[in-house]
Amino acid sequence: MNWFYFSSPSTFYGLAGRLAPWLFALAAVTAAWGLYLGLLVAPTDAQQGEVYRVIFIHVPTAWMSMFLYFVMACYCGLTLVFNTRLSAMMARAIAPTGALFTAVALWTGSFWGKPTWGTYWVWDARLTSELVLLFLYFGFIALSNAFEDPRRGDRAAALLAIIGVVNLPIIYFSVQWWNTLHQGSSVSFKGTSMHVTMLTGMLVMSFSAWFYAAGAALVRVRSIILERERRAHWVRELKEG
Amino acid sequence: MSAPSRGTYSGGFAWAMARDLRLAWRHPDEIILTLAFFALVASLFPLGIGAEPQLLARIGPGVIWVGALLAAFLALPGIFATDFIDGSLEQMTLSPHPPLGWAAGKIAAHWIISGLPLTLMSPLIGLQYGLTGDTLLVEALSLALGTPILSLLGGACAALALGARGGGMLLALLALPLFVPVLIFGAGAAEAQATGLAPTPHLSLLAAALIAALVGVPAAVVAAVRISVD
Amino acid sequence: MSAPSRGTYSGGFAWAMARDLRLAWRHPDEIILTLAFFALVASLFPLGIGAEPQLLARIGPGVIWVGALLAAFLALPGIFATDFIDGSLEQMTLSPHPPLGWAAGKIAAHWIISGLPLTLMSPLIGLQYGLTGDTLLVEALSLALGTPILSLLGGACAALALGARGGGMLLALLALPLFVPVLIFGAGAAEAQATGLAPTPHLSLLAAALIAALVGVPAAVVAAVRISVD
Amino acid sequence: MYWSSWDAFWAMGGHAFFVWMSFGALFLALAVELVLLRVRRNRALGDIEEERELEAEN
Amino acid sequence: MTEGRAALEVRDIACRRGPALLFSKLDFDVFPGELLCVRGPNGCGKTTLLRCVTGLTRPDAGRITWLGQSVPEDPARFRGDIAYGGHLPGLKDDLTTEENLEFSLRLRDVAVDRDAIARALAAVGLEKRRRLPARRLSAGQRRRIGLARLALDPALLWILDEPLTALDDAGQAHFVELLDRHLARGGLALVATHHNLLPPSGKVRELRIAG
Amino acid sequence: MTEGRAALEVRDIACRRGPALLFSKLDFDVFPGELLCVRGPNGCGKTTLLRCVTGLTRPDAGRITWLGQSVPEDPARFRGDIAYGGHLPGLKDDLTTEENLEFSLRLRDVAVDRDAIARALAAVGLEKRRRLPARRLSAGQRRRIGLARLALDPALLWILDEPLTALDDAGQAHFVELLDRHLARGGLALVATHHNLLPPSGKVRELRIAG
Ligand code: HEM
Ligand SMILES: Nc1ncnc2c1ncn2[C@@H]1O[C@H](COP(=O)(O)OP(=O)(O)OP(=O)(O)O)[C@@H](O)[C@H]1O
Ligand SMILES: Nc1ncnc2c1ncn2[C@@H]1O[C@H](COP(=O)(O)OP(=O)(O)OP(=O)(O)O)[C@@H](O)[C@H]1O
Ligand SMILES: [Mg+2]
Ligand SMILES: [Mg+2]
Repeated sequence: MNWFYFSSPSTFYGLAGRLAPWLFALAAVTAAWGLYLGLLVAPTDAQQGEVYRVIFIHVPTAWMSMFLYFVMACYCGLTLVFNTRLSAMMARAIAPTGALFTAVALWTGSFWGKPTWGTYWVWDARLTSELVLLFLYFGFIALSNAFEDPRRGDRAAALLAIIGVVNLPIIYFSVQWWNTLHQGSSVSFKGTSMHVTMLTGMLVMSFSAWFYAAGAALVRVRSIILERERRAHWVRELKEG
Repeated sequence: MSAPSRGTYSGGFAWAMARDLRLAWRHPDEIILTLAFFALVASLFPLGIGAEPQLLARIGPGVIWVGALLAAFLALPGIFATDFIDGSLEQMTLSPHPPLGWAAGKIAAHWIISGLPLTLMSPLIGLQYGLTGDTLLVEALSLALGTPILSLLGGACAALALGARGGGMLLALLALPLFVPVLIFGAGAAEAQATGLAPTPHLSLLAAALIAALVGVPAAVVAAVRISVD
Repeated sequence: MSAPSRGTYSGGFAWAMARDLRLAWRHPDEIILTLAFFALVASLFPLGIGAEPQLLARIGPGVIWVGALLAAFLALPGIFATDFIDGSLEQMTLSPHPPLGWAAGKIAAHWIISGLPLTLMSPLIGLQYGLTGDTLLVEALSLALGTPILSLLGGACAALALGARGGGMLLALLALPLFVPVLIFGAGAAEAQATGLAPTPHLSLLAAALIAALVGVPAAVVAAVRISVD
Repeated sequence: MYWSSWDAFWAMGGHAFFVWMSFGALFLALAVELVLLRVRRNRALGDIEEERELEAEN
Repeated sequence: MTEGRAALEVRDIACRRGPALLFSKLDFDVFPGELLCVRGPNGCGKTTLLRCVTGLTRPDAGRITWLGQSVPEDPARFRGDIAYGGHLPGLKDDLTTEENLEFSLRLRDVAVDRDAIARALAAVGLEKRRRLPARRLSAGQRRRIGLARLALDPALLWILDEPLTALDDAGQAHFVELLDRHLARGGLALVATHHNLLPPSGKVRELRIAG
Repeated sequence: MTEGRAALEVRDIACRRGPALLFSKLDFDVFPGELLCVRGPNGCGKTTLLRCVTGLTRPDAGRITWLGQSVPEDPARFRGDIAYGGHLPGLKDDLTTEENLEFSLRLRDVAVDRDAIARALAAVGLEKRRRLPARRLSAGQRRRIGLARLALDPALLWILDEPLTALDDAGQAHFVELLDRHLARGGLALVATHHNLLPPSGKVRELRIAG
């Protein structure tokens, strides 16, 4: 596959338009399957009772919040090093969805915390660093839109995103580094301590979140391309045809 | 006509230090203002939450750190924003001195003007909160290690926000989340000491972070300034 | 040539409101930034102090008030400073509209942009600190009464600090001590409620202070602007 | 199927509030995002139209 | 209108800055239909003089009379009659060209309709930049907003500091035309400038401040 | 010095701002001893062009060569050779006239002694304002600090935006004299201005940007 061919906004616009519906369809199918497993099939948790079912959205969204930030930072690296236009647009397209997943992870975590820990919020390292992640997303969005010249916003925000990557290991390892209320990793390479249905449900939901995020980012990047390339020839012809 | 200068790192560093310190010295009241702000924030708390001695001693280290952090934050526009508005930053980027030199010089000057006086003043505030001997010392030490990190990170954010709309608030959104880890370890050190634990793990983490920031951040600042003058 | 206009109070008020709200609306993200700053400051404390629920519920009202106060403070330069720098303030003082009108309009716009959203947002932060039902309500009420006072007093200080060196810090030194009484009564109200006492004395004191400020401060602002443009 | 009845399902063992607030928030958020995506796309297309008119004007 | 007698009378005005006495015992009148050019080398005090007349700066001594009435007695009336353009433009970078013009006229309590604004902007060549935030404008385009404002403001007395700065030849010609029309209608102008201003039909006098 | 061939070569430079194409496919050379005046109506893109040449703004297309070497290859060398004066003065209001001049020269890595500074300030008529903070200076006096800087900076290429703004006749004559000396020494100048610049001994060419 010729990457350079697709790294031009005009060709990528078409590619994204063709991919997005498929991604959304896959997201819907996997979501239906995952919710079926999680809500209808999986047995209850011995300690927590039924609240634990929040796990089927809490963990996928929490993972996604970090993963999307990582992907966004990679695009930002491309922006700074190669000065490519498309990578900056992709980073901008990912940020709102990343912020959304972060907010949902925080929200679901809080509503899980109330019955299990007895409080909506504690200031422990995991929760706090996740909150910082939300602010980093906000900062990225605000900074990228704070300039008259979008190219300048791209580069400034890219630098911020890269500086903020430091936060990712802090979120991930906070449960090990500090003594936290939040529970540690139960999914690891050594095997897991979970019921198989639960695990499958969680993984299926994670794939669903991934498909959704990819679809949403591609749809958004199409709008961004149109906004930016408003004056380009191919955009003009696009509408006329 | 003489051969053109190519500039030097040290030349840029010395230039920026000398100029920014001269500017600060022209109005020494600004340093006093930084300190006054610090003292004010620190005294707002007892007013806001009541003044039971145990409670105060308990929250003392944290409040001092938050106060120092906010004071350092408020001084941030002095690093680049004023130079951006009056056109000095343009002249700096067109200078033959490499940007790494003068950017580092400006950050160092910022620390001398804001972080250093805050550190020196912290024991006084600590006494007001009923902190004692060793805790005061650890608090000051943590500030001495932590405030340069604040200046460095803050400098990078200030450079990024140049020319952006949203001014102080945008800067807050960028800088404060990055300050958070520094705050946690800094306040943690004094608190550990106060509760009888060893503060060394926190302090060595701060020291490590300082070294990392010293190595990494100036380059980021230069990149940010480049983006901003464009 | 037509008869010269002598201007009106309402004309000046409407002009200033419309303009400043238009400017704010041009960048709605700035209001969001104010809120983000509020949330950030409120989150700094648990990080610095530690996160025991009782302690947090105890200091919650105070922290929320301090956060609101600092956020309102950071928005102060928007009232007069930017207009001073670009020459708009000169034009305003030379306008036929009497200064009392537009000065009041600018302060009202400032409150709508900063104080109002803070008030609306405060219950969310309160929840994070574990405050409950009635306390949240009283806290919001105290902010609704208190933040306009902050805007008024802050406006007067911002006008005084115009053109003075030291910028933000000087403003802090002027404004924050004036804010202190507001803080005490504001935080006191929610705290009284939390500890089972009646919040009404605090709230009625705040209301009285608000009325006094509404009557007295705008004239002071006008005097301060006159001094600054000279 | 794990549940004995739909009522039991909706009750979630007494934790209905917490579970459904979580799931509800997620789906609400996704719905809002999808709407915003649509709005943004329409606005982008509208802007292009406007631009073209402006250009025709000049 | 009080034709024949001076509308603006300035008597015995003096201003010192630090150790330097910029001017003192300065007397001058401006009559309807007349342009008074304030001239002198850099730093002689032209800007300071204009600001003293408007009331922005307090002179060390002096009396100013407007239409026969001492200004401090009724400053609001005087303010209603003057249009001041100083070194600072008074534009908001975030508002568009159009909005800037509209708000500056409303501040002067001048009733404006959108058409008049559009026409005035077209006359200074900004019709295509109507919707552009002022920060994007070039130095000369920013100044041209000021010209459009003068064209729409019925103020009797113009007090302008270096009005020709940054304007190209067409812009300068446009300003002279506006000025000429203003004077022909019986307006007054007090202008500090280093350029030569020769409105064809107006009376011009010079006030020289020694360096 | 590479006499005879162009020291500054600009090829095929283009810049668009929003929907407007300011200029494109612009080619020009500047030879040692030559002044290139950039001219055109307000808003045509003179400032933008100068900023593109210095590297402060990124053009949409174009190559710039300095003394036979592409600028992006060795930007430090180019920066060492140019003295830029833009719309913004780059003065610190809180530093004195003298300090401002001294720091701006040190930033250009020009070795300065106090006497030379005093003499340059005297030449622009600021000897009595040496110790005054720049915020107190008049518009023209601030500009004159820039003239003093040009007199002391050995930079080969001057890039100046509206250098005559706010200067009185004596100030303008002084600038022309400085420019003439610079050109006579083999210096180059790229100047955007609405004034007529006629340095007696230098070669002058014009670059016109359409409006
Ligand atoms: C607002 C509060 C919360 C936040 C911000 C939060 C954040 C996160 C994050 C970022 C992860 C993914 C990181 C990883 O996989 O190690 C995660 C995973 C997880 N969270 Fe939370 N969480 C919150 C509350 C809770 C609560 C209350 C519970 C349950 C009592 C919980 C249980 C879990 C579990 C079981 C995982 C999966 C861990 C694994 O298997 O790897 N979380 N959370
Ligand atoms: N504190 C002070 N001490 C000495 N001189 C001062 C002080 N403050 C201001 N000045 C001088 O007062 C004068 C103010 O001049 P003003 O700005 O009115 O000049 P101007 O005629 O408008 O000049 P330009 O043509 O340059 O605009 C300047 O010469 C300035 O140096
Ligand atoms: N986003 C934008 N959309 C449309 N036009 C723009 C935009 N940004 C800048 N411009 C235009 O670009 C031009 C920039 O011109 P520049 O400042 O280089 O002009 P100049 O030749 O220096 O003018 P002057 O003689 O007034 O100093 C202006 O005409 C401005 O209106
Ligand atoms: Mg002047
Ligand atoms: Mg220009």
